[in-house]
Amino acid sequence: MGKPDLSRRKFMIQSALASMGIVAGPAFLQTVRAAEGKNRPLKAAFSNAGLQATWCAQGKDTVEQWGEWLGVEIHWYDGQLDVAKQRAAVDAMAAKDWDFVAIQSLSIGSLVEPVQKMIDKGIPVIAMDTMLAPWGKIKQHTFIAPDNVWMAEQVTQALVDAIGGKGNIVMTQGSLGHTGAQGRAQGFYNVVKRYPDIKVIDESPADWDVAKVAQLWENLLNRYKKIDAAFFHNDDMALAAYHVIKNAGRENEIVLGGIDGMPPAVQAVLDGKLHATARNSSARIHWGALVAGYYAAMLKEQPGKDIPEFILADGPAILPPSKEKTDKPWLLKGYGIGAGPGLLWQEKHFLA
Amino acid sequence: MANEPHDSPNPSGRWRTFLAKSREFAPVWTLLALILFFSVYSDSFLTLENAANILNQVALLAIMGTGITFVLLTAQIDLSVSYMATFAGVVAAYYTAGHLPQPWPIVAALLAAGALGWINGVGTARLGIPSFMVTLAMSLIASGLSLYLTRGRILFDLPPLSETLGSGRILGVKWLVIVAALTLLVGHLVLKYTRFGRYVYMTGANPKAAELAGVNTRGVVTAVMVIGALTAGLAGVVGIGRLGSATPTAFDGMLIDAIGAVVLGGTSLFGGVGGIPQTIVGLLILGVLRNGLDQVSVDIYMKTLITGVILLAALVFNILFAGRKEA
Amino acid sequence: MANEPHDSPNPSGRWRTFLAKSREFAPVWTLLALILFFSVYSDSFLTLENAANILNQVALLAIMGTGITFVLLTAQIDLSVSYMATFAGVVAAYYTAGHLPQPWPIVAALLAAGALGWINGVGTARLGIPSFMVTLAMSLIASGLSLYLTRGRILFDLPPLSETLGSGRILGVKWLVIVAALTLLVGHLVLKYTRFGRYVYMTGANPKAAELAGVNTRGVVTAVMVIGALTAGLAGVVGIGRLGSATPTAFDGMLIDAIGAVVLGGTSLFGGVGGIPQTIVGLLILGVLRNGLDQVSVDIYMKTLITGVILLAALVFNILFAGRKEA
Amino acid sequence: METTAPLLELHHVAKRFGGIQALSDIDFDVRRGEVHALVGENGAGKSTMMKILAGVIPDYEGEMVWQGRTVRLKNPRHALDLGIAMIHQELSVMPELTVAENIFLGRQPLSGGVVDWPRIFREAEAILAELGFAHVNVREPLERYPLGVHQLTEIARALTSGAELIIMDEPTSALSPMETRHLLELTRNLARAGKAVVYISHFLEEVTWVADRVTVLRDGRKIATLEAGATDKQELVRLMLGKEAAFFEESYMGGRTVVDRHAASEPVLVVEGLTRPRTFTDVRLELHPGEILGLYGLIGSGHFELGEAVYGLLKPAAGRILLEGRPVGVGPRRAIDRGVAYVPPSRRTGLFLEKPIYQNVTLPWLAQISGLVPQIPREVAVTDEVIRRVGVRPPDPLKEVVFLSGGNQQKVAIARWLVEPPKVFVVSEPTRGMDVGAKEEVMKILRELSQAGVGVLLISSEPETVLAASERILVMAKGRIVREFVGETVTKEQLLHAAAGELAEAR
Ligand SMILES: Nc1ncnc2c1ncn2[C@@H]1O[C@H](COP(=O)(O)OP(=O)(O)OP(=O)(O)O)[C@@H](O)[C@H]1O
Ligand SMILES: Nc1ncnc2c1ncn2[C@@H]1O[C@H](COP(=O)(O)OP(=O)(O)OP(=O)(O)O)[C@@H](O)[C@H]1O
Ligand SMILES: [Mg+2]
Ligand SMILES: [Mg+2]
Repeated sequence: MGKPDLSRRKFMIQSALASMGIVAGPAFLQTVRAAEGKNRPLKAAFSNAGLQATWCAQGKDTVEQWGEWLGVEIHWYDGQLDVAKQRAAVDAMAAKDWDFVAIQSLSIGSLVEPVQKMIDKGIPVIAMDTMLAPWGKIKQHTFIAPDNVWMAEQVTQALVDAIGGKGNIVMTQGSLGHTGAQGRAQGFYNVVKRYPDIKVIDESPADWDVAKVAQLWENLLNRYKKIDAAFFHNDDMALAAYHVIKNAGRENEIVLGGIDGMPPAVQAVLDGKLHATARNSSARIHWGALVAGYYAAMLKEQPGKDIPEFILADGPAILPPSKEKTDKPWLLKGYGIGAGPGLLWQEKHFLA
Repeated sequence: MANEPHDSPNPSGRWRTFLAKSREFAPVWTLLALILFFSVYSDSFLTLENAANILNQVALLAIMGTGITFVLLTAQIDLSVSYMATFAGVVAAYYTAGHLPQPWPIVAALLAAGALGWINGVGTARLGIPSFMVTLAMSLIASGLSLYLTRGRILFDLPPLSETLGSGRILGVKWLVIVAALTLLVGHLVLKYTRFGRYVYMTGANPKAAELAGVNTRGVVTAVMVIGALTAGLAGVVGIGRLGSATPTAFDGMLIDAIGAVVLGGTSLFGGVGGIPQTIVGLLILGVLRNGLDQVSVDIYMKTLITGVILLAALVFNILFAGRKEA
Repeated sequence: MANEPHDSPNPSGRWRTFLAKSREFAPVWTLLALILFFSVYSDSFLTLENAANILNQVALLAIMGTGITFVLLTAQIDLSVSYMATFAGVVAAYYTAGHLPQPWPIVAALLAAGALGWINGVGTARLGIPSFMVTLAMSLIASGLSLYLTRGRILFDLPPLSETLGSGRILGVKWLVIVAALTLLVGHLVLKYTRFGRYVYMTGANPKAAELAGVNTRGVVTAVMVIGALTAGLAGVVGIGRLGSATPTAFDGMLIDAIGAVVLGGTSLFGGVGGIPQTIVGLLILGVLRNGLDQVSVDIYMKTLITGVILLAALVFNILFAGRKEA
Repeated sequence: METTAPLLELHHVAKRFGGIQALSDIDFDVRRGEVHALVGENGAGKSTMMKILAGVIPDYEGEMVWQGRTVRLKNPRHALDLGIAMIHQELSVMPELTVAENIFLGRQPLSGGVVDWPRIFREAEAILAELGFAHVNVREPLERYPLGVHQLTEIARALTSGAELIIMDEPTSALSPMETRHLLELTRNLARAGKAVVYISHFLEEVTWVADRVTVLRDGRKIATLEAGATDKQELVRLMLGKEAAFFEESYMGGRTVVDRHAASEPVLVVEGLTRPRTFTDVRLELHPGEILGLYGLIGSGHFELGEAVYGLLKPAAGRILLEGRPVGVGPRRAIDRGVAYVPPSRRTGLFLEKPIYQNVTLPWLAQISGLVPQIPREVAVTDEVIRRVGVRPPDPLKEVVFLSGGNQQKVAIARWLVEPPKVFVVSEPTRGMDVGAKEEVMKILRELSQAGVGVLLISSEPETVLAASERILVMAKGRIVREFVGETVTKEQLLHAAAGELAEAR
């Protein structure tokens, strides 16, 4: 990818700020420009759950692109999907000096000590996706995250609508100990409990493991002759299950929904394989963290004063284009077109 | 060990033979007991469809397990098999996405796995590094290569052959099951009816004596590590077809189950004892256990616990039939 | 094995002694080489602070590794240690949240781990089930219990003692490191300077001969499995203090590193050879390797790969010093 | 006699292990059609020399000539390919595999490219029948059979290998006299058929009977090569030891007079009606303090198992074992604490080869020697004393057992029980693999122990061993005690007769 020209870069920054709900006054822009001129690249450290996960990989690419645009040197500390390994990585991170750091914790509370050490050194620490510690236990700079409950509610609602409010539904969970999964389960229940004719027939966890999903779903297909809908805690699991379901020739019977809105899943929605996914914007959270860190480092934004303690990285459910034909498209969700293609474009350009 | 008294308390020849046989077949009784157990507790368990299901589910483990049987028979271990499977799957998908003509992506995948297996073998047999450590390092290398090739993404372009073998059917039977059965069969024939197979047993039973009998034990160990890697690679190539995608961690989690199934069947970690028939029984025990628990309704928070308890019960049951062995 | 020729090419006595010594200390040279390597490639590596960091990071592994050393010395294995650690941490937090007065939650955690270890021991030593399988089942049981107690939630109420030992300092040194050092020390003294320790080695070297010499080998194996579980429990109780919470999978991922560190140091999986000093070196090698790679800038997608390659290089390096052993 | 050129020659061969010069400047040759015996003390270097011939030790000094061509063997396969097969002193069998497969280790016959199992079983049965072991089921794992069968499979393996040169390193150490006799005849037949055999044994009778020539080694040097017909045992012993020596086999050659001097005293050990299926039936015996009771039987007659039962290793189905009037109970620990000591028939079973001698010796006595905390210097001092008493060479308590020669390993197994003299000493095959000098030393030790009041149960399948020290002799066959010799003169032939009835003949 070639270097974008200056005006485009400005556009990017502005749209970034706008979409984060921060009113960017001219004074701010002036300072930002001045900072650009300063020529000292910022040094930032990021840690994520594990690059084996598509969501994290997408975030890393985003941060690197935006870091290049903003002149921030990024150092990556991979958690390798293992609490102890992430702790060691963040311990190593804390032994160095940074302009700011951003961390997606694998497990709430497991990184408190090194994070506290960095905060004590005056380094702004931005939490991404998962809380670093229960509220109040740590003075992080801000927390940028999706709303798991809400995303799950949207997708579940879409599934329930699609099957007409009654039938057998399956929820395939992530790992039971994962707070994101717990939020998604909560959102699922919030919706289904309002429909007495919906029966939850299975809610086994598959630990985010696609091989386990295949196994579990072969068994479910055998055990239940009628499954109307299935909600998955992420898209990877939904797509793996789709494959098994299709092999069993039951893809028309079961309506599937996932969460994350990663490109393959969005494409699957467009192709009609999945009925819905929710945008859990990896790119958005990551560049959001980068920009927040940038402001903290360059303009000394103070936590709780200049920047709120929580920034929602919201995302709508991605549904297929409406089948209704109407000359009043403004009355339909997403103008009847569906958010998919637009989202794909944004993802390709590290925006969402 | 020599001259050790053997406790065969019964004098009658026929009864003794029966007992000895039933001891040898202890895992089979355990398997039957498990099947009985789940048949009582679930009405969807004992169906033809579910039997087919169980076979599908153990098929990948069976392919890997064939290689692992060879490895364990020589008293080595391979902790890298599941990561090799993932890696081979990634390679096959990566080159398919890169438009290498078929079937070269699959050939590349198997070659790549074989090459890593050869390094395992050289490290173990020539350099004398404990296979536990070489293959541990190799698991990092294979897993690292998967991550590096995919850069964390999921690959959806698969070789058509993988798709067919992983998801297709022929005459109503899954190709996957046929591939697994053939792999086991070839493994069995090699172990039982070729000199190489006998060398594998000899090397595991007493490496020093095998060497004195003229066996190139280093060569055998090297070959066995390559076989372990190749079957893992095959499992990966077929497995991506089953999952419909290649992810950078797709089969990583199968390691313990794959080795566990082989050991459960009765192949010793200390070499020389066991074989493919044993591995098949072990695979089925594990397959029935995992499948059965999906067929009964249990509190999801208790499922792992119950799996563990039933597995432990099965092991104890096994011993009741087999009689106590050396600790 | 007997009468095997040994290649000591050099006739001079002193030089031979030196060589022999350097062979025994091969892992130490490997460790030094790794330290040198990272010192050259990173300026933040060779600092006092980072040294302290490495010690912190291997402390939990060291506590578990002490027990694993006992287990491996008797030619057994314990695949449940890391799950036991998680379980003990969960128990301690669970009863703290349940307002059991201190220090009873910690006592309960250790007792619970010890009890599971005892089951491991009975299954292995009395019933003769391969320890690989018993402890595999036990890993599911321990893990299932953790999940069941927490119902998947994270527990934040920790015993104050856990918090102190896990995160506190005394005279600038982390309690965690002190606990680890003491565990290793006690382990070393027991292995080297008690009768029981000698029994552990002899049981691993030749169980039949040990039995003939009057050693209660079943008792030794049972005891060793309990020790493995207790140190794992201790690691869990201290570990939750380090992490600030107890999650139902907190330490599960440490299994391979914990066993790997012990084997890396030179303790044999086949029993009778090794000890705590070896384990310490193995722990440090692993700690330096993992930490060092966090200190140098590498393409993060290559990190796992590089870790594997350096580990493999270290193993080969080790062998160059130690001379080839039996495959 | 230079009818044929030597099949194999060694010129100036030397080998050292670390500080030990195991062989120096050896010249040696074997011809087709001869049995060439090799004798020497324990540790003289016999096995080392043969391992060089068999490709097991590839790094040595000097030259080896095979059929006129200089060769340097790389590994055992190389030797086998040339036509050199060896029966190893340390059994190299695979107990988990079937008897048949053990015989065809490494050269399983093929038919159509696959292993020909029927042929393996057929030929295995044939060769075992020829060796007088028709009752062995070749389809069973070897581990179900006693040590003698293990040794036999190795012999059968070498015999069927088609090799030109067959090396036998103490092939008869676990065989009974009849089996030995079979083997010796087979060996002669091999030579007659044009093969060459190198035969190592500590039984000089066997040597003089079977060999055409005898080479004597001492301290790694060749002392002499003699025509077997022109020498005798006395001369061989003198050459082996380098001095005239009391030669213990002589002490009973005319038969041994056994006298029961202890019948009046309270027995220290009483076995009453001991029965165990397939092992022994209604065994009764009494052992008195200060007595050496010989228990003779052919392999498989249950006498070794009786020893195990006394030590608490085997639980009888019926009957009692009383030590000083009380049951000994189960398990070695209790037996040791009550004053029972036990040496198993196979040294591999009882020793920790990779561990230093002192740890092997002191393991049963850790509590007594140093309490809860082992004190190594005291252990070493205690060990030093006992291994000197039995004459372990080299007498270095810190040396690992694996580096000792076979006979010296056996001495370590005995030395362990001299730390605290037991009340009852059960020794199975105490002199297996020992040279004549060492055998006499062990017998001396047993006699000394008995004079100090220890009751010794001397169990063996070698008549010489039983005759060498026993004051009373019991003979077991098929799990029963069939004969007691007391107060009479017993000969080897009588023992064999008693043990095997009409089968027995002097070899
Ligand atoms: N692998 C080895 N390492 C060190 N020393 C050895 C080794 N093998 C043999 N020796 C030593 O070499 C010498 C000769 O041993 P060897 O086994 O050849 O004796 P041997 O004549 O066969 O005795 P025996 O009659 O007891 O079997 C002994 O001193 C022995 O301790
Ligand atoms: N791996 C082996 N090692 C040694 N002997 C073997 C081995 N496998 C089979 N045998 C022996 O070969 C004999 C014939 O084997 P074969 O497999 O033809 O018959 P089998 O006893 O019916 O076995 P199976 O039913 O398992 O095929 C058996 O009696 C067995 O003892
Ligand atoms: Mg058959
Ligand atoms: Mg010898």
